[in-house]
Amino acid sequence: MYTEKVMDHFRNPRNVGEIENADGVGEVGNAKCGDIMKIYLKVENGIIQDIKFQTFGCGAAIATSSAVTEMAKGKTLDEALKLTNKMVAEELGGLPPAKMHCSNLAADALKRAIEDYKKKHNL
Amino acid sequence: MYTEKVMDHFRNPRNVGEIENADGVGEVGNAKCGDIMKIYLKVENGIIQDIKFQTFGCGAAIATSSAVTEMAKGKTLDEALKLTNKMVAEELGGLPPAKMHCSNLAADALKRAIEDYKKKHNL
Amino acid sequence: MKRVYLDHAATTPVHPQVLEKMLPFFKELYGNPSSIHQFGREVAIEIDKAREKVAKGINAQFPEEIFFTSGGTEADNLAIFGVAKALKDKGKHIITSVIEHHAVLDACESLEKEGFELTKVPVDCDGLIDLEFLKSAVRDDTILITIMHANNEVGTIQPIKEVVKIAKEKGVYVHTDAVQTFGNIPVDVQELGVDLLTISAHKIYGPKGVGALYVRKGTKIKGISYGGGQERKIRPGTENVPGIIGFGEAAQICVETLEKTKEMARLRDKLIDGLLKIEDVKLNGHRTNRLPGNVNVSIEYIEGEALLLSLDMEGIAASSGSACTSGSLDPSHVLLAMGLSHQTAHGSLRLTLGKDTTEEDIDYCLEVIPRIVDRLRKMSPLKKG
Amino acid sequence: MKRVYLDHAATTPVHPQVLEKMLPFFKELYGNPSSIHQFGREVAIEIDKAREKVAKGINAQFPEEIFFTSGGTEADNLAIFGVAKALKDKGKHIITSVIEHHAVLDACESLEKEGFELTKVPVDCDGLIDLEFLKSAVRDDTILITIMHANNEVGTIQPIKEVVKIAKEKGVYVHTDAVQTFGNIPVDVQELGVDLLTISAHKIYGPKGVGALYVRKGTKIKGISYGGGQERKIRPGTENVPGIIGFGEAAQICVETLEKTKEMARLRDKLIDGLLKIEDVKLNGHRTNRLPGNVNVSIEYIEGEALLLSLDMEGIAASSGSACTSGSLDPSHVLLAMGLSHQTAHGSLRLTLGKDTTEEDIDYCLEVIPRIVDRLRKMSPLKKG
Ligand SMILES: Cc1ncc(COP(=O)(O)O)c(C=O)c1O
Ligand SMILES: Cc1ncc(COP(=O)(O)O)c(C=O)c1O
Ligand code: FES
Ligand code: FES
Repeated sequence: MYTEKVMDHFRNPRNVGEIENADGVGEVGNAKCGDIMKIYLKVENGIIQDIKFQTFGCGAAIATSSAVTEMAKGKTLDEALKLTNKMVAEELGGLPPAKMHCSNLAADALKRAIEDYKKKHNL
Repeated sequence: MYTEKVMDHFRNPRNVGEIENADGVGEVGNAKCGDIMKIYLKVENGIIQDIKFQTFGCGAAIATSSAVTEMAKGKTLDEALKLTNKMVAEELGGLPPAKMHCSNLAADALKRAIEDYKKKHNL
Repeated sequence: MKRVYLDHAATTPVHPQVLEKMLPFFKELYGNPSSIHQFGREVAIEIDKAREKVAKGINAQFPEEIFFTSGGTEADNLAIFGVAKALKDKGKHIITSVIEHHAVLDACESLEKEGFELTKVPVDCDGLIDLEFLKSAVRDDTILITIMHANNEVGTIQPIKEVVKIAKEKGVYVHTDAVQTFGNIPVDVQELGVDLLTISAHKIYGPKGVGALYVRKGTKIKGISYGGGQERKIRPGTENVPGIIGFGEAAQICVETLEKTKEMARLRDKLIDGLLKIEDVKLNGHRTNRLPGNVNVSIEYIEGEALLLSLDMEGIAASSGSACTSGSLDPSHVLLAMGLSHQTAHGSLRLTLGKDTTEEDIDYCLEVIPRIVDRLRKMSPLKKG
Repeated sequence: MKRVYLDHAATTPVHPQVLEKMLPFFKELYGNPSSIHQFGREVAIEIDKAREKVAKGINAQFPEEIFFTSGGTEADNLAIFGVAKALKDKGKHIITSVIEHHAVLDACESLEKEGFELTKVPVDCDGLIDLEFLKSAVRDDTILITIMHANNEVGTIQPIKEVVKIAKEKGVYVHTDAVQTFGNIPVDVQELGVDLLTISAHKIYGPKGVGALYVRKGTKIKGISYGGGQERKIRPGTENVPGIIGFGEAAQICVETLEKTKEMARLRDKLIDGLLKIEDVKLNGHRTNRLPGNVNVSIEYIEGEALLLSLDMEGIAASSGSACTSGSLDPSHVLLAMGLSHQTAHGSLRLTLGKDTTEEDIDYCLEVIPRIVDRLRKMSPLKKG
């Protein structure tokens, strides 16, 4: 069963969508279930100014996507890189055991987006 | 389930007991379940004047014992010898399939009793 | 909030008349039917009446052909393992289909591990089994063909009579899982010609925890569990008395009210037509040769569990073949077997109507679902919003 | 007519509070607990609560150690076949006793036919297992010892703690069938130390058709049937929801009211003492180390079924180990194993008290039974009347 926090993020997902001409884009697929998540970044002075996500996946996948974008927004890239799947799950008040793998999508997509930004900017 | 007739014979068994100095006695044991039946005869002019039984056995065994004594009473020995297990079961309105073997006791014990009488009287 | 239950293939509410009939068997008529005293006998008589009702419901010739179990799953297992056990010296080849319920499929696969050979008949894109394949698959050592009467996910009804025709030529037993058909379309063991047939009470407005296996007289089968002499030793254990009584009643009612499924089919078609108007939505299963209550569509670019949660928030109870809901890693084996891609199977939605589903319920769905699909597609990386 | 039910070891009436608790789960809370929508989730939560209550009732550490089944028979079969399946590569020797319920004994014997070795521990004249024999019987390839907590016919309580002590030295699993003890004497899996334990709802004023197997965390076991993911795949099939809810409630109540068994034991002793006053009547089972509700006597020269029918005519519901009632050709294997002759075993009478049995009921029995015994003995060829 999902926590109230998971359901809140599912019901009112933060930062849904796409950023045109994003500074960084990260996409991951969940090998386990075939779900997909994409994260878009707008970075200024090393700080995540804007962040958006698109997710094809279960309730937990959508909620963790939403949560991770909320957690990353306003952070420096290095701070954001420290966000782990576990932290996202904790932020949501936990996930059912069968759904722990879903939380992997979120932090991984964020990481990829940051890496993409760094690569583009030769950092 | 037993028929009403079986239950009637069980409730009010006819001809229970022993005849002292009986003219013929027959005893059979049911190999299947270990039950035992004994039949006593009083014979006059080749006719069964009195008949009694004792049974260590289930409801069906007691009811068939009772029924067979009732059927045999007043019959000639030769008529009585023609009584079969099947006739006894029919007289009782039938027996449950698992209880058909019980009816074997009755006619067999009667037969033995008549044979005993015949042997004693060299018939 | 409005609550619309459209998951009747998962389970149904108990019919009030069924519950009424069950009630005395908890506190008053509580005897053990195996006991020879009055408390037991009065119950044994009622169990026999229920057996007769179930037998009549599927047109079985003898009540003794009905063996009560704890549900459809156990009846399926009993049919497969019980026949395998009885006939293993005759042959060790079993035929099933790729779209069976796990109660059949996994049981067959476990026999495969024990040295039996298993052939799985494929299906076409509508979910219909390949009869030609079946015909070629039957061998001299085939002992059982088990093919479901209708599929629980996509609702496609299988040509069981044709299966039986093929089997009878070779003297092979046929078992069919009729859990989804009984009460929804006519289920007649004489007409179908099957040797074994599974039904389950909770799918026909009876109680959960009771089912039955029909075993045609003379069919060789062995019990697969051990204990007392109940169900003629084929299925030992103190009987679920209230459950069996309720099952008998439910079987009788569902056959008497079979007419109601016509209206169900009309509403089903309305729902299907309405859903197909949404862009990139496809029907799964056969368009006409399908259970009167079954709607199953694939909605591209969105994922089943998210869809179900969203529907649930609007009070609509539905189901999906999505991997995210199944606990397994792959989406529905049925949808994959019908040729759907992982992603399309992932976005499947099953709505199953019941006898009390109203036009209003369907209208509500047709109002809510397009809105939810739109919202979720806006979140999807697969589709530009 | 007065009706006195003294067959509580066969089954019990459902407690009113238990039925009350079950009722909403037929027509209102009818969702399938596997469904992810509201209808399903609200039921899943209640199933978990029931699991907790059952776990607490036997002092299990984790609710997940409880696996619901369709009854005691299935739980016994699951324990034996499930462990055998999981450990068959470790060893193929199983130990049981000669007085087990057929759900255990016949399951073990069927394994024997499949190549397992079986040792049956004998019992003494009180029905107590021979611990020394057991000690010598344990081997390196022994994988399971299954000995019942108390016997259903004669009520003798077994020294399970001693069994566990012997088993643990060799790292062997212990299963105990506690169907007759739960609710009648304390059943505490920590205190007993067993790895697996069977209970059944209908023996504790719960509904028929539901039982449970306790499996201590870490114990290796495999499911023996196939289907959905219910009960963590150890026992698939849609849950008997109302049954499980009722079981939870019954488990809680029976533990809370365990005190009542003291009065039961007093009435039991009164009944035993009264019956032993009849000539040629002997107690079967241990005089003190016995279930609080169990009375079992052998009445020489008369046969059990005839006795039961006669008692039934006077409204008394009882049971017997007579061959004539068992459907098999031999009288009770338990009584024979305790050294009774066929004939004596044949004339056994079991009266099992319940929580609502009154002094009046016992007095009635003590008035009726001597009269019936007298009448039947007058018919007996074995005893001069
Ligand atoms: C086709 C089919 N077979 C078997 C089953 C299992 O029945 P039950 O839930 O009664 O065990 C179901 C339902 O879950 C089903 O739809
Ligand atoms: C000791 C024992 N084990 C197992 C069982 C079987 O339980 P159930 O009737 O719930 O299948 C019984 C009762 O019949 C019993 O007394
Ligand atoms: S991301 Fe696929 S199950 Fe959650
Ligand atoms: S005579 Fe023994 S069972 Fe009837």
